[in-house]
Amino acid sequence: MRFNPFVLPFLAGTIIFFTIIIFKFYSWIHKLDKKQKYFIKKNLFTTKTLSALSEIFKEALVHRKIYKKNPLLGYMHMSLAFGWFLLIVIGKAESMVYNKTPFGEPWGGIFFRYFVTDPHSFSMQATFSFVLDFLLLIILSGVALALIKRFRSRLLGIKKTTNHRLFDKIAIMSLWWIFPFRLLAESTTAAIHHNGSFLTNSVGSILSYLPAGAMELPLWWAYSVSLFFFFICIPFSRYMHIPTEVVLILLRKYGVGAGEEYSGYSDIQINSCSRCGICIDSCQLDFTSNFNNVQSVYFIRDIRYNKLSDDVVNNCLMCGRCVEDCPVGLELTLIRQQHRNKHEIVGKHYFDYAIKEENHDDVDVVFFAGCMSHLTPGTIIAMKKIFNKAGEKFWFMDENKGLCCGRPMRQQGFVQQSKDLISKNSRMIADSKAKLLVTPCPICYKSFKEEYTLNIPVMHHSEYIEHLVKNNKLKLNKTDLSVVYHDPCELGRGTNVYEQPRNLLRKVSNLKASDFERENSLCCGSSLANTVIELDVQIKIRNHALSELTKLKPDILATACPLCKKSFVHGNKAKVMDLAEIIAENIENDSTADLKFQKNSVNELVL
Amino acid sequence: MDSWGFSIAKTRTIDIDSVDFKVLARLTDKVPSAKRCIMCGACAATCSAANFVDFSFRKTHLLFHRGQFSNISEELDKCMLCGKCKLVCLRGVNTRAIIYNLRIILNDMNYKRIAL
Amino acid sequence: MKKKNVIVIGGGPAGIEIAQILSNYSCNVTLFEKEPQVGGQIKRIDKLFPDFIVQDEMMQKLISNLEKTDIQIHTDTEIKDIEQIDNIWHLKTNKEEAFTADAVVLATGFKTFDPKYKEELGYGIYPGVITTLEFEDMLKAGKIQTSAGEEPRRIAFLNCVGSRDEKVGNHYCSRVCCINAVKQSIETKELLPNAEVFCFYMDLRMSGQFYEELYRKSQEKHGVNYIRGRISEASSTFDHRIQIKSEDTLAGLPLKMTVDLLVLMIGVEASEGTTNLSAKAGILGEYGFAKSLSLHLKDNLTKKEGLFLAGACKRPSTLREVIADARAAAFEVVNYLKMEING
Amino acid sequence: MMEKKYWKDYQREIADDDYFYHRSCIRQTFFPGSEALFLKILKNELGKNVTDDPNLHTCTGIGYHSDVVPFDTTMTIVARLLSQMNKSELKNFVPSCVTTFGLLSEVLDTWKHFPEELEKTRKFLKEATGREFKIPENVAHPSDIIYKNRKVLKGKMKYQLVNKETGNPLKVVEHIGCHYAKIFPENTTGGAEFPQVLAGMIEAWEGKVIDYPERRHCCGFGFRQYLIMANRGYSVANTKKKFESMQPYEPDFVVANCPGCAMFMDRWQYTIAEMEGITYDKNKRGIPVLTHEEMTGLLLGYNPWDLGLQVHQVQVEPLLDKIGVVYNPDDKYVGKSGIKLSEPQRPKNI
Repeated sequence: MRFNPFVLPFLAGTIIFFTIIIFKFYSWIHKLDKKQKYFIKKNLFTTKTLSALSEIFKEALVHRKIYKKNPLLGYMHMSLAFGWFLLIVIGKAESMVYNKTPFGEPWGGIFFRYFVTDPHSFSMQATFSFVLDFLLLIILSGVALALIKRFRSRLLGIKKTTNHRLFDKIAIMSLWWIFPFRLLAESTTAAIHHNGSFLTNSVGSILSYLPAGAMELPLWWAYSVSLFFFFICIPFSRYMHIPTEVVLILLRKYGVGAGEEYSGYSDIQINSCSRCGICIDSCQLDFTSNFNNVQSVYFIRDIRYNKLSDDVVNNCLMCGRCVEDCPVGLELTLIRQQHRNKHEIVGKHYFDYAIKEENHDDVDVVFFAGCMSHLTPGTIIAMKKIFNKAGEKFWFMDENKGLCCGRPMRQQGFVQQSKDLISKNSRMIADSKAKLLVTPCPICYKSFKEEYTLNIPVMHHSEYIEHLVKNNKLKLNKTDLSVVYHDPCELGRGTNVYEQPRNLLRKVSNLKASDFERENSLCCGSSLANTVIELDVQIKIRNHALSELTKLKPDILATACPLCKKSFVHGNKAKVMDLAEIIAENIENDSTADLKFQKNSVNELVL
Repeated sequence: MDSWGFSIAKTRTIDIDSVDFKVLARLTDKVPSAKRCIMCGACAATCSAANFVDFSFRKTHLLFHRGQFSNISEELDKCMLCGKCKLVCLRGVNTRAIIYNLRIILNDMNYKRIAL
Repeated sequence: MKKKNVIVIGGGPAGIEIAQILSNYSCNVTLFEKEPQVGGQIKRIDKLFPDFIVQDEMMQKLISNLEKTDIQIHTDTEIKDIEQIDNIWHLKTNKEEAFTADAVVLATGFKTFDPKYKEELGYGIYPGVITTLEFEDMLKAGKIQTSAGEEPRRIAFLNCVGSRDEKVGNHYCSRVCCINAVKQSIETKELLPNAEVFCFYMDLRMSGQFYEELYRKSQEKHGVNYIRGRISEASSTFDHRIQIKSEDTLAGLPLKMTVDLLVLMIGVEASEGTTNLSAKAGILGEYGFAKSLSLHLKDNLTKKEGLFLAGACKRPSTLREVIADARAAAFEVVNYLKMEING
Repeated sequence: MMEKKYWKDYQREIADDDYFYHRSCIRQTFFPGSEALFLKILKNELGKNVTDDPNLHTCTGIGYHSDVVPFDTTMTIVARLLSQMNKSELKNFVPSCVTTFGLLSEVLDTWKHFPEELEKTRKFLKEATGREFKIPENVAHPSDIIYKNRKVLKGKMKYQLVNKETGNPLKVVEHIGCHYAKIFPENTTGGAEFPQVLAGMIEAWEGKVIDYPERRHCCGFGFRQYLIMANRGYSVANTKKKFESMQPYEPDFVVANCPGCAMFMDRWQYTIAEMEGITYDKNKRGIPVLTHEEMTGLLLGYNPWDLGLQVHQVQVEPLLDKIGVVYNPDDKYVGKSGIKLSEPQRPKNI
């Protein structure tokens, strides 16, 4: 058993590290609810674990998602994660080949070079040390990039990096020193025994002018101590993300999902956040009105170190842009929603007022306009016209102002009261025996789709119109007007309806693409989810989005949400129309078109 | 003689002297735009809940500013938080945030919800 | 050609402006002012709405223009009698002097309503009840304080005192008090940041340019409270503060509070000079104001040839309107007397 | 700045002599001694000629103000009272009660502005009773008369409104009946805001008038309020508001010139004490309430028990001690015939 006291810090570090994370994982898994545990038991020994392992390889080691978004950043993460992983594995392999038994000293692989100083002690030693030196070089390049990112993040294409907590700082400092110390340690040994390879021998020859013998042991000590510090900091710093993400990928593969209530799974997600700060750049609150302490990275950090304040929880548009960009794929909006539900105030229930039940079994469609659409009557009139033109019999459920769909109430965390609204509306829809529910408002649409349990299909009006056009119940004529389409958050990222509106718009106009299409569409600023920002901030967000959307000077800015429409109209930089209005203006041989859909006359618009 | 057949009528007068302005400040700190409200009633007019039940956000908001906290949380429970009022407010008051914060503030002060 | 004689009655902003303009024309201008010095009612105002310009600097500009001219100015002289005999105007002063002129300009302005008629508000009875002009005096001195010399913790402004009020016969709105109340409330909060300020209004008439923005700023930046309700009674409390009783009509509940200062936004009425001289000259309009020939086209002329009106003697006006009106009146006088501009 | 005395702008003409006294329908039950005392003062102290005609009747005030009696009936009944006065060739009508005074002002003012109403009333009276009537020359309330002769009376007084031990003036809350001052302010001494009738007396007799915020607030009588039990809560609430407002000033006693005000401010203190355990005096007792005649009589040195002070709800002994009135506590419940009557069940804390 080759031993030297300098291995002790490393050993202590690993032992402490493993005990803490095992304890933490156990407590989280234990806190999972029954359904989630059942999923784990069911899928543990199935192919799912294999596909999880492949995803772990692709994501945890290669960081494919970051690579796709930002190659340089991706390489940095890959070099550090994958490089170090290989270093450990190959190091272990080398020590196994040398000891000819898999059960050598645990630290054997790590400090091999110190203990085996004879360069020819076994056959493949040269290739092993070459590979190890090569890996060390790759890792060192990663460390260099990490240093640049920390101080000149713009060079790596990131505007902002997260500011660190104490433990993060200690961990990152120790991480930066581990591999330089290994290089120096191995090189000094190589200077004495020439047991290194291309990298360590050459550095060793440089070091030979120095008293290599005296420096050797302290450097190995430094290497071991930096490993020690890094390992003990991991559980309390952002690097907890390394072990936890592995568990997260496994659980996700097993189908464990996060519900509305906070559970152990949420803890796992929170601890998988590496606080990389990518979500800061995508947050409009940051780059239009520099709110820089509410982004998901800080929100999750505040939860983890339980100093979460109301202003942070509530100051979020819940537009989902950061969820799209998060390399670890955390359900950030859902976690935020879980926290809003925590301090729910269950008020008295008032929505039980008697609304007369109506039977509409002769009707094809229930049309639910939603509260906001009552403030954009253009959309309602257009939809009525479309229904008539398509010969669809419909019941306008909330014609004289019905109940709210319940989603805005839920977003604020008043789950119980939102359930009242949901049950009330569901009963009315069910009683009406209609066959299809259509709504022009993405917020209601997402609510009907995810929070309601209706026995009839639900369609956003874009889907429904496309359905009508497909079954040529509605024929459209094309114009040459240029149109840019804005994806409402709840329609695009919320319920990923991206193509239907575009297909329709291509049929009636020539659709141009803005720089913020589909997933990374910009929020119009009027999101109901944020109860902290005031009108002035909303205007900044809207103006920024509007200037982006009108870069190509489209004749018409189209959207498919009453809230977005109202917000953009107030910005009066472009003629804004709802999808339904545009369609209603372009129905074939329709005499009643009142030519709203035309080039905007100059005085009407202040550009 | 204990039963008089009548009791001394409670005063309906708002006594500004007894209003705790620190509580009011708790709202305006969180929602500064609340101070801009001119009580025009556009919010109450467009309110979806007001179609079904006797609820005026304008009046409830005003009663808070006058320190009459007693059944405000009662009233605000009627709100569906749909946000129409915020959209039509011509003074840019963040009405929805007022409702949300009032429910929290009054809940902290545990104003018991009196049955109407 | 013989120089014409023009008499301007009233040395307020209107009188000063029209006299100074007419002096550039071929005429002798005589200006009469019953107070010891010119300047008129506006002199008591500290800063002007809506842009807080210092009144003294502003008026000094007008007065310095006047001093540059050779106009005879008779201060401390009040015109007692006015009469036209075959289109020559004969005027008698309180010092028994007589003057004649080819044209007379009435620029006798306004006076403020004496709140003693609203006894229930306790003006003159309780020291904490003061008028808007007395409050301006305090602003000029830069120190707002109660009669006992302490800093007031809570101040209430009451609009429409003596305006829009059947009981005192002034049915009209005096136009200037609402915006003045908003201005004074802001000035109060700037001098006393943690004082509580309440404005009681029936309607807040923010009709001028920047008025509404000022109102909004007073709410948002200074936290002034606005209560729609009419203070109907003020009485003194045990600790010599003022208890006011009102109703918050938007809450539909009676309201009372104790304040340290109750500032009455007193309305505008025709000054004695305006009423007497208009009556004597036969051009008396409603509420004692002078009546112009026609509101839109001949607002500076009167029924009597050679008698012109300038400024607030016709109706409550803001300073900006008064100066513009004086310039319009000057044009009418020049036209009437067919005068050329001096070489 | 010097406090302006606006009330001086409101002066009225009060008849000097030859009074035709019209007794009140409820004052005798609330304050039995007051009216007899007033007549005694007029005759013995001031040597005035006053007639106390037994054939008089109600002025219908309470009925009219409670919407029970139509205005025509009221005018005709008032006309009958006037005709009864004309019988004794007297022209100065002196209604004991403030509501009658207010009603008379209202009726006379109506006749002044609407002569046809006057003719109508003459016709009604003629048909009903065959009587004629003339408009009185002057209508004066007893408090006017005492106010007018306050200096003369001061000369005859044994005591003054001064605290015997401390020598400081007594702090007095005066409450003028609304029907006296507020209905026709120009027809009163001092107008509606600062009526001088009682204040004049108090200041003349060395007392100090308290100007508390709710000075002009209703005393809580309010015909329709207290008549119906359902409304009675409002009536008490008003009195409570008034006492809460005057409490910091620590008044020694309240004086009023109207049956309802004196009665209710006195009785409701007991009700408030019983219902809510609140009393408004420094040492947890009530604030005594006197009618203006009782106050005058006390200072003139009459025996308190002859004035009927023992009938008051709030015991008056503390006030008598302050003024220094000599009285025999044991005679409190001795009847006219000298026999000791049974003591009423007195409230424990008023």
